[in-house]
Amino acid sequence: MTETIKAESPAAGNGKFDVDGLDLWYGPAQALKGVTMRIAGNSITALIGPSGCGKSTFLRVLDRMNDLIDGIRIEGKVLYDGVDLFGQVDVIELRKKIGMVFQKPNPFPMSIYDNVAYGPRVHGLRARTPAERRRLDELVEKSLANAALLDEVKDRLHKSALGLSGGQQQRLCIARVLAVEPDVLLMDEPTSALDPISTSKIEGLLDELKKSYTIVIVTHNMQQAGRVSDSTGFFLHGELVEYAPTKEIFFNPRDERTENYISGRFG
Amino acid sequence: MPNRSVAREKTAFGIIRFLSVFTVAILALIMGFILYKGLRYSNEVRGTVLPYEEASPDGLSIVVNDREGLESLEFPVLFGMYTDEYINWSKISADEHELLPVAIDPAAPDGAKAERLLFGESGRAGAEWGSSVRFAPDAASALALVRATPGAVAIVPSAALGAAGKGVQTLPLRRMTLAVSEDVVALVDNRSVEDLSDAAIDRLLKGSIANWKELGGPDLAVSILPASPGGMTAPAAAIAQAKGGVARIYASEAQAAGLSTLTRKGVERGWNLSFRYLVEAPRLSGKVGGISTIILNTFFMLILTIAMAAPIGVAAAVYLVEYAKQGPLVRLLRLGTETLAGIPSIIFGLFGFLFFVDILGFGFGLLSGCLTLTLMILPTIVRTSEEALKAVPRSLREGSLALGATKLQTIARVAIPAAAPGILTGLILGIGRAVGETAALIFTMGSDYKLAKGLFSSARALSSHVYLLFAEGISFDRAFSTATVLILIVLAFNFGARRLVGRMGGMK
Amino acid sequence: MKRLCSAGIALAFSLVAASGAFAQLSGSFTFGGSTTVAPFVYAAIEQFQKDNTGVKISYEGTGSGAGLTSLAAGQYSLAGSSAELSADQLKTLVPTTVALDGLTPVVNKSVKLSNISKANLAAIFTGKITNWKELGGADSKIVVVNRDESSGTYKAFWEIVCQKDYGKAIAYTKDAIVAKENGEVAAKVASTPGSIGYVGMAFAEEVIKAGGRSLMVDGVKDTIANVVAKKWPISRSLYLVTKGAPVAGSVEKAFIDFILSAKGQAIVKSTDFIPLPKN
Amino acid sequence: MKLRKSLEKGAEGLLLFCALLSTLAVLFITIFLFHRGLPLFRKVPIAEFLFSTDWSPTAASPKYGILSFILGSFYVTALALAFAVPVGLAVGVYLAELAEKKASRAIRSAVEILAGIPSVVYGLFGIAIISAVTRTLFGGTGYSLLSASIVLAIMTLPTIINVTEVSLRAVPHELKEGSLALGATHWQTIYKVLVPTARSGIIAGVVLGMGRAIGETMAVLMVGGNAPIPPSGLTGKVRTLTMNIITDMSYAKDDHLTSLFATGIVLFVFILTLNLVVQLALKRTISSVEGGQGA
Repeated sequence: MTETIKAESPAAGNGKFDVDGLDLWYGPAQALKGVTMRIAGNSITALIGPSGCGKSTFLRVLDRMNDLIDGIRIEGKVLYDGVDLFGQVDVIELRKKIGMVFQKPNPFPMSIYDNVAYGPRVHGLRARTPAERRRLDELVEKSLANAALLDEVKDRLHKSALGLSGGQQQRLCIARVLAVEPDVLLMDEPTSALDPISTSKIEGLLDELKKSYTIVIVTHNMQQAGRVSDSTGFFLHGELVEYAPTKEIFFNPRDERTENYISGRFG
Repeated sequence: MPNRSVAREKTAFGIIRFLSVFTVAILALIMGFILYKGLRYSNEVRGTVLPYEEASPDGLSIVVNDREGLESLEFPVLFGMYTDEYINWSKISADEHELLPVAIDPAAPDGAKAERLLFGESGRAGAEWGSSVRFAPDAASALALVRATPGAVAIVPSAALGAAGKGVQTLPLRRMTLAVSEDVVALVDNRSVEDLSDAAIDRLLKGSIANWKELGGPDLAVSILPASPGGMTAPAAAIAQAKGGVARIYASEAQAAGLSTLTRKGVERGWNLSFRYLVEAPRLSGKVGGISTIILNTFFMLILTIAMAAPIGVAAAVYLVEYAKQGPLVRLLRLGTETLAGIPSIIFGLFGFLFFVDILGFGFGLLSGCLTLTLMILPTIVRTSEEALKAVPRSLREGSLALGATKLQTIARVAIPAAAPGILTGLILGIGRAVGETAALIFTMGSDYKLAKGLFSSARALSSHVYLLFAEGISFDRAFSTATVLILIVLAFNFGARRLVGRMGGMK
Repeated sequence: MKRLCSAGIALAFSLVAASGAFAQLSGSFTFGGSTTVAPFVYAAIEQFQKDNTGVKISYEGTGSGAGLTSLAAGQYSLAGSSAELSADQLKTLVPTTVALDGLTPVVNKSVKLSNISKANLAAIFTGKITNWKELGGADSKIVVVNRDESSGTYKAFWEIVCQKDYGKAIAYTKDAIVAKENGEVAAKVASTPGSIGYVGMAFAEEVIKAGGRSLMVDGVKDTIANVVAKKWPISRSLYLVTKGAPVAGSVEKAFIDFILSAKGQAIVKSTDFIPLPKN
Repeated sequence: MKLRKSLEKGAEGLLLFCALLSTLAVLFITIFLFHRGLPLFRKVPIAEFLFSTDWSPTAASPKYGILSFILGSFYVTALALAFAVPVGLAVGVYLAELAEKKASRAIRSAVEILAGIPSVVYGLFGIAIISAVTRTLFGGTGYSLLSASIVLAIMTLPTIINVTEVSLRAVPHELKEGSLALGATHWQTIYKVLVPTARSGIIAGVVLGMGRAIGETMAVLMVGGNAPIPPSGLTGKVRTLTMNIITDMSYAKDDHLTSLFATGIVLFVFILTLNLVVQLALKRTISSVEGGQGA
């Protein structure tokens, strides 16, 4: 069954991520069971499914954020641009290329400017000379602009980021990721803590970002998945039940479980 | 039924409210008491001379180079100065200069007058000038000597002061005593006339007291002897011969005639804590001078202790929160920290004394003291820092790591800054404990009240100073004023910390 | 130029010679004896060694009796003693008084007595007399304030006051407030009705300030003058003893002279003993 | 990358070392204390040391019995807790349940300041005020078991108040609401639901205070009376283990000094035992709070 999905996945051939038979255990509990999927570049892939289905866990595998958790065990293969994620990979370099936005906005308790400049700084960008400083300023402004936040905050770049509204904070977190100039954006339910207006702003932003980034977004808001994504994967109990172009999943699901979920019978 | 439980609730809450207010009241009592004793002193004084000052006794003036806070001079002190009882001013005033008693040559008329002032009209009665007395040929040279020598005192004719009296200060003399005949002070059942308050002296001299029994003396009628015509004092011989006799007489005369004198008791009150006390260096174990060097030593101690304890404590907390995996190691580390926190300061004192002072050979000094204090406050800092780090949301760390920051970068740039208010609270708590510590410091940091010159130099901190001033009987008043300063510093730290943490919290 | 040079060399030589003459005293010496005098002897040795860098002195606190025996036997060249020498000892040994030591009994102001006999003082501190009534005072319990066992004052008071009646083995009453230092005695006596304690004479002043009183003993007042005149019963002279008169030019003589000097007497005072009268 | 890895490893090692320091210190303290104190038992049987009340270290034939001081420490601590626990509980309940914001802020600062007052200052206060008050009310010299206990009670109060408040606040809100919903009064809810639920936390706080009380030196030294005999009653003089150490420490020599370190060992063992009790009690609190949340 997974074979068919893989064969029919929209971006067969040159995926950004090629996942093959991924199993993951938290201690004795298995959270992912034989997930195999190919994620295409410069597209938006949505991962949906009920709470605890493993979609967030899967997303975190792609950034190796699960490394932080004690007692975790991973088997299977994940290739990023053809490179084995669990092989001789420098995690730091990897995370630089693969940015992640979390469910709840998590700005650092520092100024807006410092939040955005944080990534470049930890990667060694110094601002000692005026030229360097100007470069950092430009990078920060560009990132804020790309996250559609610049106009709202340009008068208070050096004020605490904690004074921003929830939606602004989340866009700040996106700007923070963009400032590292990544290749992939992973988003873990980025709008679930936000009001509808903020949500629509971020959704509009995703459309823009798609042009230059590969985006994987976890959501349990199916309308959102339908609105923004190119392809959608449906997770249930740690399994990838169905993975297809978004339209197909929503209008012509092949698996009964997918259909039940989408039509709201459970979850 | 519900009424009863409501009534019971009322009673219970009443008691609880009372006990809460009671706690605040205890604090108010302690603070009020210490502040009051710190700011005001009130001491009993006993002496033989009456509070009757003469600016120019027998036409003479007592001049000193600098009166150093002295208001007047009692005759026994003046007498002691000229008979070798004092070598310096430390027991007389807040001054440490060598004492130089200057007198005009007794062969000169002015000198003879001074000699009579000191040793009595009836001659010198066996008393000898002290060996340290410097004799000057005349008043002018005596004054010049006083002017030039700190710690000098001279007895010169008041008339000689005039222009030559510039640059010196005069002190009034108190030399009036109450002398009694020998039968008055005889011991009856190991008792004798008690020390008299000013009121009692007043009543005695007014004749309101008929029998010495009323004053704790023998059963003997009081007989007040009249003063010689034209004077205030009665002749010594008359007093000696009278039965139950008492009269005013100059101390010098009483002394020369070997008369017993009554003891006067009074109360002396004044301001205790002054600005000078804060800025002057202590002298003579803190009996005179201030506490400036001790305050500085205390700050050195705190800075050094925090400089050692803060990095170690925060690092330990970082390890426990960010690195350690649950298991026997962490349990051991926690057990160690908890145990260290429970060890009483006296044990720390013993250990510091054995290990730092003795075995490592650091001796009594700042370093030994601060190392001991570091161990003492380490658990506080570790625990509060741990709590603060744990309270930093995981999402912040993930946000940083997801940006490609290393673990160390994440800890240093995100976790620790975010936990800073909590960590700071821990540091302040630690400082609070260190600044109030005495038992551990006495055995490790030494008790030199001079400014510490280095890591190995013995240094006294405020809390030890409070204890030593009290225990060694240097001065209770000063123990209280130092305690006041200590408490104010502790309060300032508490208050400052709360402001600081509040402001940092406000940024969030 | 040359002449200047040679003049310089000559000057340097004379300086060396002078300093050599200055450092004549040298060698290692062992003194010993009374533990009472130890505090100021230690302090004095420290200063003396600073002034005479070639000299090394150690002082062993073995007690006055043992110290004098060792001195007579030649193990020490100088002994400290807080005890008077017997007529027998005086035949060969020469004591020099270097300091005085006086203790003052202090009482709370509620105690109306002004005088106490030395024997009664001993009876109080050994627990034989427990009520002021027995001494003609009010009917109130006597609260004894004693010093900590390890202090020299504790031993001195026993030796001077109690030993004559109660023997050498220290047997103070144990039902006593124990104060760690002179100041604590002062504070406790001043604040506790019916209490009696003893302090070094210098500390009586602080007791009085706090509202306590000092007692006459056997009708004598506690003045320094009375100590100096040997009238005060709870006092003693502290001696440095040599075998035969101290020899001029010897380290022993220099050390005794140092303690007798103004500087030495200041050290005596700083360790809370009474310096000798100046003359 | 390699450099960074080794840097991270080195940093971790350094952090581990810092974390180990506390444990090392405890170890060192234990070793040194025992090393210096144990030799006493070559001359004095342990049983005599622990169970004799005859303490005459400077007598011709010295006696080292510290039973009086063990008893002293025990009595003083027990009495201090008897005063401090009810008051501490009441104030803790007040802060957690009753006080309005203003009142609770005032009381909390007062408690904080009480905790910050140095013990020497408590001693001075004890000498001047507490000993005078107990002397007037109960007789005796004023330097007594009672005075020492009162001073200690004030000193341990902040610990007990803080822990009580924290433990009460940790009780899940639902429990309180559940009780109130059943028609219980606020007071019934407090003493039937909240306090029992927070019990082990409160006990841990009390034991913590007990540790402070046993280990306190300066303040009790100044008000305890310090006679080396078993306390004769509430108004009798008392010497605790800590007082015994500090009283003779400055001039003691030889066996006398060793006996002071041996006293330290006894004190140390008491404190360690108490600590273990706290740790166990705390563990139970945590699990009970977690269990409460589950319910």
